This record gives sequence, structure tokens and C-alpha cells, in this order.
Amino acid sequence: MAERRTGDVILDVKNLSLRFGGVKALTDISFDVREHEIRAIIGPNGAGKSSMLNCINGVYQPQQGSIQLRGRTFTHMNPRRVAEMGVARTFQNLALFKGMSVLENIMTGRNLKMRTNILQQAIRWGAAGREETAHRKVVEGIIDFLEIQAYRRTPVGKLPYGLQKRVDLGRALAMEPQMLLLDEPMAGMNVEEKQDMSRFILDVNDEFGTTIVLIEHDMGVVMDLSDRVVVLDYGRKIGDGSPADVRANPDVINAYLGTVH
Amino acid sequence: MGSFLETLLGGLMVGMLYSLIALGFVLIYKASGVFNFAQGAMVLFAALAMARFAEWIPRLTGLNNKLIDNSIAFAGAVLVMIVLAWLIQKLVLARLVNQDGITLLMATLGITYVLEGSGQALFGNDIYKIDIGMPKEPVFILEKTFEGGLLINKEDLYAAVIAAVLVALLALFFQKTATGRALRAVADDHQAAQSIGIPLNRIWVIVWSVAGVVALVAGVIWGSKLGVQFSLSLVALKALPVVILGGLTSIPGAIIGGLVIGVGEKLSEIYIGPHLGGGIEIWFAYVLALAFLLVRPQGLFGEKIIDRV
Amino acid sequence: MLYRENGQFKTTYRADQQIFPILQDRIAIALLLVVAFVVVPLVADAYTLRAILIPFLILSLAALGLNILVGYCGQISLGTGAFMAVGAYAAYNFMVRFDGMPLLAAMLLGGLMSTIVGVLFGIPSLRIKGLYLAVATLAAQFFADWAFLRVPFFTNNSSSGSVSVPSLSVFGMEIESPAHKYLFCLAIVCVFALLAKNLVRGHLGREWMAIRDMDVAAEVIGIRPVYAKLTAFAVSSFIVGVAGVLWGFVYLGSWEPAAFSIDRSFQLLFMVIIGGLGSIMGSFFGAAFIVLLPLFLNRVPTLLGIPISVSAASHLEFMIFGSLIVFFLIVEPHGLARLWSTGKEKLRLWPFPH
Amino acid sequence: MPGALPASRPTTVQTTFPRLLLEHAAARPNAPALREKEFGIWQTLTWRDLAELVEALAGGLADAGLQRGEHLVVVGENRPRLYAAMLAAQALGAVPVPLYQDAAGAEFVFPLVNAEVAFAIVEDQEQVDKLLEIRGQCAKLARIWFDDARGLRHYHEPGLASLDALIAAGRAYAAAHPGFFAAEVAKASPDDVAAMFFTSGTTGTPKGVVHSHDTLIDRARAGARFDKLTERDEVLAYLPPAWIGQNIFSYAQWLACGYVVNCPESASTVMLDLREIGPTYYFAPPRIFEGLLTTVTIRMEDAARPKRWLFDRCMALARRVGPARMDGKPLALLDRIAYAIGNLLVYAPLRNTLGFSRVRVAYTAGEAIGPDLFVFYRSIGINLKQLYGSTETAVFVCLQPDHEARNDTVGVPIEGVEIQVSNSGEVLVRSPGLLKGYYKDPAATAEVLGADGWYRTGDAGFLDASGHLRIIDRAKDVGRIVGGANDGALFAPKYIENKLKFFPYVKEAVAFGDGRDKVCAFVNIDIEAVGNWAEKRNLPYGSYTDLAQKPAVLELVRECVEKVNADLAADERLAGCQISRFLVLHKELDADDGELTRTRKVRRRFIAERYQVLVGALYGGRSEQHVETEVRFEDGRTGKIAATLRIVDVKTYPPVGRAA
Repeated sequence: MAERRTGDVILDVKNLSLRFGGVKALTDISFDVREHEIRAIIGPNGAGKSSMLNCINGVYQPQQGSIQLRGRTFTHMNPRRVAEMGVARTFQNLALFKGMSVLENIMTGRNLKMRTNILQQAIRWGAAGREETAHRKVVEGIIDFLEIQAYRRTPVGKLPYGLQKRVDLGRALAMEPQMLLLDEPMAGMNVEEKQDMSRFILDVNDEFGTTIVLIEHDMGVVMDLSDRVVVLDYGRKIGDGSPADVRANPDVINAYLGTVH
Repeated sequence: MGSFLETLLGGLMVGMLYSLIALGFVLIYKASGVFNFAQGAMVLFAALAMARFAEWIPRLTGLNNKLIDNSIAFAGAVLVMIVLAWLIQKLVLARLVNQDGITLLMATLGITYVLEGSGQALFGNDIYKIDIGMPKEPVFILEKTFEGGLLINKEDLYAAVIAAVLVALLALFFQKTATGRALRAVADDHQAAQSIGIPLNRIWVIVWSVAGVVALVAGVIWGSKLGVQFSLSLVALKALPVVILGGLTSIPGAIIGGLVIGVGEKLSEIYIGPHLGGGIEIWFAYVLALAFLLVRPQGLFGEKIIDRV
Repeated sequence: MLYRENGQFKTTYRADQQIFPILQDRIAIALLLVVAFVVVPLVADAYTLRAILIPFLILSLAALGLNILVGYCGQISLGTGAFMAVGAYAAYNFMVRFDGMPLLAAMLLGGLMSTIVGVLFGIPSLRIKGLYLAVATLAAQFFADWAFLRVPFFTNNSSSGSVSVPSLSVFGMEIESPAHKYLFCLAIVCVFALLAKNLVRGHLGREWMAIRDMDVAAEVIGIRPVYAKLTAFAVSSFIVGVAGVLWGFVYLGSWEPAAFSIDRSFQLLFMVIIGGLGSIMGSFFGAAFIVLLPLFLNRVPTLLGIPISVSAASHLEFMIFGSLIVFFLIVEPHGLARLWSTGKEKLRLWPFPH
Repeated sequence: MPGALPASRPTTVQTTFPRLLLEHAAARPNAPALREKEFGIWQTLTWRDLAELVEALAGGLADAGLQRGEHLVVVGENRPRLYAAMLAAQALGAVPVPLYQDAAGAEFVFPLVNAEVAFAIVEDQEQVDKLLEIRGQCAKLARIWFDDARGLRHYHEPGLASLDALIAAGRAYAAAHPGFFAAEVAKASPDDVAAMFFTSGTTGTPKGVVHSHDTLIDRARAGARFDKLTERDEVLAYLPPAWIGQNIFSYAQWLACGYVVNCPESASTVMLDLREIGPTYYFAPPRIFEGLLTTVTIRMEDAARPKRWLFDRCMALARRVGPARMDGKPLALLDRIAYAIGNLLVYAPLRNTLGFSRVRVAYTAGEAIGPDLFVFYRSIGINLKQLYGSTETAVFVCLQPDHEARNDTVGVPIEGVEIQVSNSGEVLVRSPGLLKGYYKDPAATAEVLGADGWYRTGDAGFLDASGHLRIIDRAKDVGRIVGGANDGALFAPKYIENKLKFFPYVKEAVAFGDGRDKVCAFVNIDIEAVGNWAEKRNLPYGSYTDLAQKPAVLELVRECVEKVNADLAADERLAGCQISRFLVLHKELDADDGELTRTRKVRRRFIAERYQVLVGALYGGRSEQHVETEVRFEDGRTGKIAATLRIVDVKTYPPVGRAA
């Protein structure tokens, strides 16, 4: 019943190419993402999906092409700037901070918004304390949203895989991003975990109007979630459009033969 | 001019020893990704063993043939180093697989202390001589080129030869023997090596043994020059900047780096030292390496690291 | 078993975020402080204070500083001794060159100097990973050893190369008797421990840990490695520097560069590993352990009637330290502090095992 | 024990819930009224805040057109704003009707239609969805407000709005009509209807039980006086507010005493929250206590040997001296010391981990509680007691005084309660807390509420010598022995069966005797427990049937039955229905064979018919009987079990009364 209001283009990737030494990870990829939409990038394993995300948030530097984010064009990004421009992401193989509790992990997502200096923090009394509390409130909101109240103080390492994924999402949400890049959010999950995660993704998109770029190698999940889908294979774009179109696209079917689950 | 060349040669000699020690580092790092801080301690340990064995054997056996004594002692020391390698692998590294570099480094720090402690406890903590009968008397060469000629120690020449031979042997070992090839495979990619059925643990024991033998040779040469004592393990720390300079994973790098540092050190001591109050040897190597790091983090011959996400 | 947590519910975030959220812990720590500040000075004899407690406190402080770098930010350092030295010599120079320089001021300036040097040698850490960094910090160590030995300026041209400080006083109070020195160190250690604790539980601390645990993820959420690492170096070497000042001024009184040799650096690293990486309390455990073990080794055998020579004892010490390092890295990478906290958890859940 | 004297006049109270609220708000404006763990801390609502909130809600409801006497449905977990909503409704003279939040949508239809409900205030999306799904069947349902907006952003149903919206509207309304709130509250009189609770009852369609401010507050206060509750007590509310039990403890008594009610953060954190809050006043049905005990045993399983040994030793000690201690009896010095040590090592920490450190009074009610269970909690120093009451009596009829808790009684009649046992053995109650009646169901009302003001509980029981009420069975099940030695004696099958089932070895039991000359019983052994017992004695056995007929096993069961008999003999009313013969059934009673209800209650009549042969044999005095029974296996196949069952005679005891 949630009618989604997609706006105009906020991310526009143009002719992006990325090589590691001789290996071509991405070749001349172009696609765009509209505000408030759920955009999926799918493709078999090793199609270059993750590399794509890593270019968008500046972990990798593409050799060619440009990325236009919220009107500004970059030939290469740096993670900090991307973060400041309101782009958050989650990771395929969990990249949580093992040494910290759930609460602390999500708190790190607020760092960009923390202002007090080192001395204030050392003394803590006053400004730093207030700041800490203010951001704690926001983070608690997210914990409540993701229904992980029972694990607040648990070290993330001790959590089951599905919950760790949730914490990863929570950390990204703590940045209050306009755009959220999700790298295989459902990889290795059982059915109901997948359902939960889908619900959360939709809710995020609903409640906060967050634009979502979603990577999956399993077509099934994505199709009912996303508005538009890009299909990569061996670093090339072989399809782009509504789930229906993509499903019909012969190249896609080819690429997926044998890998469809 | 002459003095310059002498310094240069002296530098090369020292450098060569650095190279030997550095070689140990590189071998181990290549094969197991462990930054073996204990290499220095291994040199000390090996040298102590050798020195004391050479001293004890005549007493036990009563036969006083230097050559035999020394060779038995050497063999004994080699054996000791192999056992040591096995113990280290079994007791420490096997239990720290997939730990990050820093942890492993700190572990080898621990090993350093154990070796230094046990080494001295077992073999005593005085200064011991190793006499493998290398001729001590100096020789003059190039007397025609300029008056006075150059003064060099035969001993150093021998040492150089020994070192060269050792390096050559290692090269052969790596290129020709099956184990050598296996080692290279492991160095390139652990998982892959394992998947084609190379027994990592055994490989690693071998590597540590080889490194142990290299340490022994270095220790013997050094010991016969200056005697075996605790400071040896500190001198060995000089090998760290060497590997940084040469690149953690490159054997040629280790050798070149060693020579560069050795020479640089001596020259700087002579030509810069006086202006700085002397004794700059102790840090020159490091600062050189450090400066170099900033320009080229992977060292002279090391390969670039791309960490994938 | 000792815990009674029913009814200890938190109605404000301030209460929820305090350092010791559990009442029983607050009581325990209060008692500990009373003992440390009041009872100990009254009962402890001069030897205990001079030979055990004072070095323990100062080394704890240094270990704490190092722990921030190694334990919290994951940047290894083998040059701690050097940074202590910088602190000590800097403070010394401020004292002798500006008369009327108050001790505390000199101490802080010493820390500041050490901070500058620390950041200087930390800069490589931005380009290079752990192993290389070890070498960089080692460079600092050797450079410092050399500088303080060979550059007369630092020793104020003292002929012997060793320096000694005039009598100490804070706010007009003479710090002469061991008890005074002890209290002085204790006060400073407590203050710094508190400040450090606040830092590591604040967002800076989280930045450090984030870099330590998963640097790529950290960058992606907008943490700048440069800033995180350099602040860690700065804070760490400041505290270490201050510890250096105390070591020189309060514990030694007069010293030579050897007092801050590479062995000191290793010793401190061991304290951190054994005590517990990434734990303030661990620094104290580690220091206590490493200060007490030698005494133990020197006494016990004789008590057991098997006297061992001094050198044998020191060799034994080496071996024990070494094996303990390995042992802890393998069995409990978070050291004594983790053992402590697991024990505490068990008490909270008693009689249940988990 | 004031309640013990039957003829104390009911005291009607002179206040209403909204007035109580205002009194607290005036007397202790800044004292906490409600706490809810949300966003990681216990968010506190003071009495002033609460009054303010209630006024706003009342304004909103008035604005929406909620009329005096109309019903307002409230569905959800224990949430402060839902409590406030109930108060707001009462302030307007409307009647809050709490419904079970875990019920299916369809189950809401009857109450909504029956009570002509127009307005509903619910917790979240889940409840909203349920109401929307049945909206078609409930023509009158006009407005729905929700507390938690999560996921409801895109709902555009007519009349659906958030509680925030309602509050905002209410503030505006209050501003426009100054003093309306006070006025509305003033209009209410104590015997106005205060709330309605729907009971599914044991049979048929649910009935709306109507209570007035008077009835609820009177009982709440009586209970409070009985246990000396104060405004300093703490309660954790985590059972459905639609259940009168929770409602009385966390609403009626909350307002009566002014103590603090705490709402857990989420269903998954209740145990953590219990630990944090550490309530001083606690109420739960036996199954909760049973669940807790199970977790204790399970968690202790993986404890290290020495710790387990210590634990077992301490618990043994506790079982020996604990109950006596709780009953305030003097202990031998050694026992006292031993118990103190045990308390230090185990009991106190255990109470702490369970969240009971601060419990001063804990009640259980609803079903019979097993003696082991009951003893466990009392022995580790938790003042667990039983009470007797029902929705119709506003709970408080009989309570066990401290030091007088026994697991076979339900306590003494408390102040204002009169108890009478009809000659059919049914317990009749008269108290100021009785229901006004069943909503729109005079017939049903008349059935239970006589003109003389006596309420028929439907339970059979009696006051024993010590003045404690003893409930023995549902009245309709109680029968009479006819002929024989005990002609005319009372026969209470469920009571006997429960007593048997309290033994771990007995899984099920069926007692016969109504209209017969003696009591005989079928027994199902517990294959687990008896199996272990057999293995310990290395007694080989094949199937259940095989094990069931082992002489040793029959002997074991006989001992149990004789213990029960001895018990029964202890009071002369029941001495007559001691079991004189029994047999152990050759198969386990099974719902698939229609012998048990789905809720595992024995269907006595059906079983009697199915096993006529055996019943015949029992009463025919035979020593054994061959039987063949058709059974249905899980996979649906049917088969036959045949066996020859030995019939065992059991020693019966003379009633102690007469024996003495």
C-alpha cells in the first residue's frame, strides 16, 4: 500500500571503468539512481557488483569515468567526502567493529556529527557528555527500529550472523544517509531472516525516504523489493530497467543460467 | 681515496652480514607472513650453541682436530636450530594461524625473550670465541694503483665467500628442489597452496629451519670476527631497516638492502658523524629506511599491496 | 555472587553511561581509592613505596599511554622508551633553563614535547601498515638513545652525560619523603586514568577502535585514518611523556639515557599485552605483574631453599616473560583484564554458569 | 485476620479512578507513576505528567464524541499511554474495555459488536491491521487511534489516526473548554461502571463482566491493606492488561496505592527488565513460575560439578528448613546458620538473577500449583503465596497471610468477604467486589448472582479447620459416593487426580466413584521419570505397556496412591474418597484418541465408556483384566494394543478425626 515517490536523479555513474593491474573489474558502466527509489544492482558472483559500490563511496579509484552525486561531479571520490554527502553503506562480508558492543558500533555511525574536541571529551563533564547523550538518543531510536533492544550491550562478535547484518545496517542508518548502499544484505540468511531484512529495507525507504542502492546475486529477493534493476556480468552492464523487463531480457537469462536459485 | 675505498669495503662486509640476517626475515615473511622479530635472537642462540659445542666436544671426545670439532659442533647447532624451528611452529605459530600481523609480530617478540633467556641459561652469558680457523692476517691489494694500497682482512674475504655460497645454495634450493618450489607456491598464496595439497605446517617448519641455518651462518661469521655475546641479538635489529629498504618479500632486496645500509652506515659515520657528535651508526640505518618508506612504502623490490574490500 | 542488581535501573542516560554502572563496583572502587590514598601511606614502609609502589604507578601510567596506541588504535610501537625519554629530558631542560619553572608545568611541557615527537614519528603510520610501523618507532628509539647520549644540549652539557634534578615541590609543598612521592604519583596517575577512560569511551575512542578493528569500514562511515591515528599517537605519547618525567624526576632523581633504552620499550609493550590490550585497567594489571614478577623470582627460590644466581634469575625472568607473552597472545589476547571481567561476569550470573 | 469473621459489612468506597489519579497528582506531583523502558532507559512519567496526559486524551475523546456510558476498546501490551487512555475514558464516564492483544482479529468481533464499540485505541500496526480486517463486521467502529506509528505512515483508512493527533486535538479542546476535565471527573459516581472484562469462560461465547469503580477500588484497597502495600512498591506489568489479574495489580491497585508500575521494553527483554527493576510486589500464574524453575534447572545443568554439588546441597537444605522459616517457625541454631550460609552462596544470588531480590509479596493464582514448585520458591526466601478469586469477584476473595502459605489451600477470606458452602458443596461468595452483572446477559447474571447477593463461584470447596479456603474441584465435577462404607461422602475427581499428578511418576490419572460405593482410578505413568527410575534399578523394559505392568512399577505407583490416601484421610470431608483400587493403563491417554482435550484435560466420561471392561473389573473385584484397544498412530494408521492389566488394591486410612 506504500506508494513510493521517486524523485529526480541524485546519483549518475558515467562510463566507469576499473582495473586491478591487468584484471578488468568494471568496463564502461553507466547508470543512474533516482531519489527515494530502491535501485538494485544484480549479477552473478564476480560480476563486479561490490567493486561498483566501492567506486561509488571512494574505496576504489576508477581509472576512467565520472560519478555525479547530488549535482557535483567527481572523477574519483574519497570516502570521507562521500560520507559527508550523506551516503552510507553496509558490507557483504560483515565489517563490524569486533571489539565493540552493538551500541558502540552503531554509535560510530554518528561520528561525523560529533563536534566536541579532544579536551572536552577528556573532561567529558558538560559539552561532551551532553553530545554523547544526544547522539545516544538517536542511536537508541535505531536500535528500537531494528528490534535489537535485547542485545544492546552484547559484543557484536557474539551475535548470530543475521543479527550482525542488522547491526551493520544500524550503523549505516546512524549516519542518517540520503542514500544507502547495501552490499548483499541477505547473503547467507535463512528465509525468515531474509523476510525481516526485506521488511527493514522497505521500512527504511518508507519511514525516512532513503534512496537505496541494493546489491544481490540472488535475483528472487531483489525483484519484489526494487523499482529498477541494473544487471552486471563480468564487469559489463547487460541489462537495466524494471524488474519485469530485466526478467525478460535474454542476456540476463543467459548470464543467470545455472546461477538462478 | 684509499680510506674511502677501505670504508666502502668495510661497509660491504658489514652489509653482507646484515644481508644474511635480513635473508632470514624475508624467507619467513614470504612463506608465512610472520615478521620474525626473533631472527636476531636466533642468530645469538645459534652462535652460542656453535661456540659452546665447539668448546665442549674436545672435552667430551678428547680429539683435538679443529676441523672435526667445528663440523660436529656446526652439525649439532644445525640440529638445534631445526628442533627450535619445529618447536616454534608447533607451540606458537600453529596456534596463531589467521591472526593479524601485529599479533604474530608480538608473538615473535615473546619468542625473542625466550631464546635470549634460555640461550644464556643453557650456554652461559660470557663472551665466547668461535675459531673456525679463518686466517686473521691482513693483506694489501691494489698496491700499484696508489701507494699504501688497501688493507683488508682475509677473514672478511672468506666470510664474503661463505655468505655468497650460502646465498647461491639458497637460490638453488628455491629454484630446483621440490620443497623449494612448494615454498614459493606457499609464499604466493596460502589457500591455493593448501588446496593443491601442500602441507603448510611442514613447509613452515622447513622455512624456519632454513632461516635458523642462515642465522647460524651469520652468527658464526660474526662470532669469529667479534666473539659471541648478548649484543649480537641487538646488532641483528639492524636487519630490520634492511628488509624495509629491500622490501619484505624480496630476497635480492634483502641482499642489496643489506649492502646499501652497511656501506651507507660506515660512510655516514666517517663523513657526517663528526658533525653530529659521532655514533650515528646506531640510528642512521633506521632513519634512512624511514625516509625511504615515505617515498616508497613497499620498499625497493617489494610488490605493491592492494587490499580488496 | 556479590552482586545485587535488582532495583539498579537507570532513568537517565548519564546514569546509564557512567564508568561503573553497578553500585557494588562503585563501592569497591571507592574503597580501593581510600586504601590507596589513606591506608597505604600510613602503613607501607619506605622500601615498599620506593621500590615497588612508585615504579608500579609510573609504569602503569606509561603502559596506559602505550595501550591507547596499541590496544585501542591498533598501532604497534617499539619506541615507548624514547617518548618517555623525550618527556623526561624536555622537562629537565625546562627546569634548568627557566628558573622558577613549576614542576607541574615542566611535566606538562615535557608531555607536550613528547607529543610533538610522537606525532612526528607517527606520520609514517599513515602510509604504512603495522609491521613497517614497528620499524619506524624503533627508529625513534635508537635516534633518541643516540641524541640524548651524544647531543650535549639535551643534557645541558653535563660532563658525565647523566642528569639529575633539584628537589621537587608542588604548590610550595616539598616532595621529599617516599610517601609524598607516592601520593604525588598516585594523584597524577588517577587523574590521567580518568581522562584516558573518558577519551576511550567518547567518540574519539570509538574512532580509534574502529580504525583498529576494520579500517575500511571506518573510512566509509567518515572516520579519517589520519586524524584517528595521529590523535592516538599524540595522546599516547603525551601520557607516556608525562610518565617519563615522573620516572626521571620522582623515581630515579638522576639518570642516563640507558634508563629509557629499548628494553624499557619492550617491557612496556609486555605490560600492555599481559595486562590486556584495549583496557585501561589492564595497564595497571600488566604493570603490577611485571613489577612484581622479578621480586617474586628473586625471593621465592631462596625461600624454597633453592637459591639461584642473579643472572640465572634474570634469564628465568626473560623466559617467563617471553612464554607469558606467547601464552596470552594464544590463549587470552585481551590479557589479565579480560580474565578479570569474565570472572566478574561469572559473579554477576552466579549460581548460573552463563 | 479480619476477613476471617464472616459477617463484616461491605465497605463501599467514595471515589473513582480518575479522582484517585488527581489526588496523587495533587499530593505527589513529582513522584513517578509509570516507568517504561524505552530507548535504553526507564522513561518516567510522574503523576503530574500522567494527569496532564489523561486530560489531553480525555479532551481528544470528548472532542471525538465519546459519550458517557459508551465503550472504548483498548488493545495492546502494557503501555503507559494505553493506561492513560483507560483513565481518560473513565474520566468521561465512558467504559474502557481491554481486549487480549494476542487474540486473532475474529475474536474481536463479538466484543466490539456486543458492546457497540465506536472508538478503539490500540498499540501498533499489528492491532490496527486486525481491527481493519474485521471492520466490515463491526458497523459502529468509527475511530481507531494507534500509539506506535511504525509502518502506518501510508495507511489512509477513514477514522484512523495516531494517538499524538488525538492528544493534540485534546489540548486544543481543553483550551477551548477550560475546566471541562474537572467537571467531567466530578460527574462520575463510585457505582458508575468503571470497566468491562470479557471472559471466554469455560464454555461458549465470551461474557462481558461489568465492574464499577466501587467494586474494583474496594477490592484493590482490601488487598492492599492485607499485604500492607504502600506507594513505595514497584510492579512490573508484562501480562495482558485485558486479564483481570494484571489489570487489578497494575491498574486498580496502582491507583489505589499510588505505587510505580513498570512496563518492559519488549517481549524479548522481559527477563532482563525484571532483573533491573526488581519488583517488590509480583503476580503471575503458575505456568510462569514453572517456566522460571525450568530455566533454572536447565542452566544449572551445564554448571561445573563442584558448583552443581554446592547448589544441590543448598537446595536440599532449603527444602528442609526453608518453608518452616518462611512460615515464621523457630529454627534450630545450626539450621539457621546453615541457611544463612546457603543464602549467601546460593539463595540470594539466585533471587538476584531471577529478579526477585526485592520481592516482598508474590502471588500465584488461576490453577493449582504443584507442591515442589511452590516449595522451591518459598524455600529460597521468596514470599510466594496463593490467592483465590476470579474476574467476577474482582480477584480478591481469599489470600494467604504471610507465614500461612500452603500449597493445598488458597488462603483466608479477606476483609469484606463472606464465604458459604452450598449443600451441593459449591463455594458461594458475598463481597463488595462482586460484578454488577454480565453485559446484556441478565440470564447468565441470574445464574451466578442470586437476589440474596451471593455469587456462585462454580468451585467446590470448603473452609478447613484453620479457616483457610480449600478448593477441591469444579462444582459440576464433584459427585457423591453411594453405598459402601463411605455412603454419601464427597467425591472430587480432579482434586484426587491433581494430587496424583503432583508425583513425577504419574503422568495422568482418572478417578471414578460418582454414584459408586468406592473410588477407583486409572493411572498413566510418566515414561520419562519411571523410565529413569527403572534404569537406575537396571530393570529392563520394552514398551510403555511392558514397563507399566512391571510389578516393581505397580508397587511404585501404589506407594504414590497410598500417600495420596493418607493425605485425603487428613481431613474428614475428603477421607471418604480415598482410592481403594487402581490399575496402570496399558497405553498413554492421547488427544488423538479423544481421551484428552487438546488442552490435555482428561475426558472422564469418554474414558469411562471406552474402557468399560476395566472399570467393570475394578469394581467387580477382579485381580486382573485382559484388554484390547484400538489406537491411532501419528501417521494416521490404526493398530491394536492388547494387554492383561493387574489391578492393585490400596490401603486406605481412617479419617484422622475419627482415629484420634
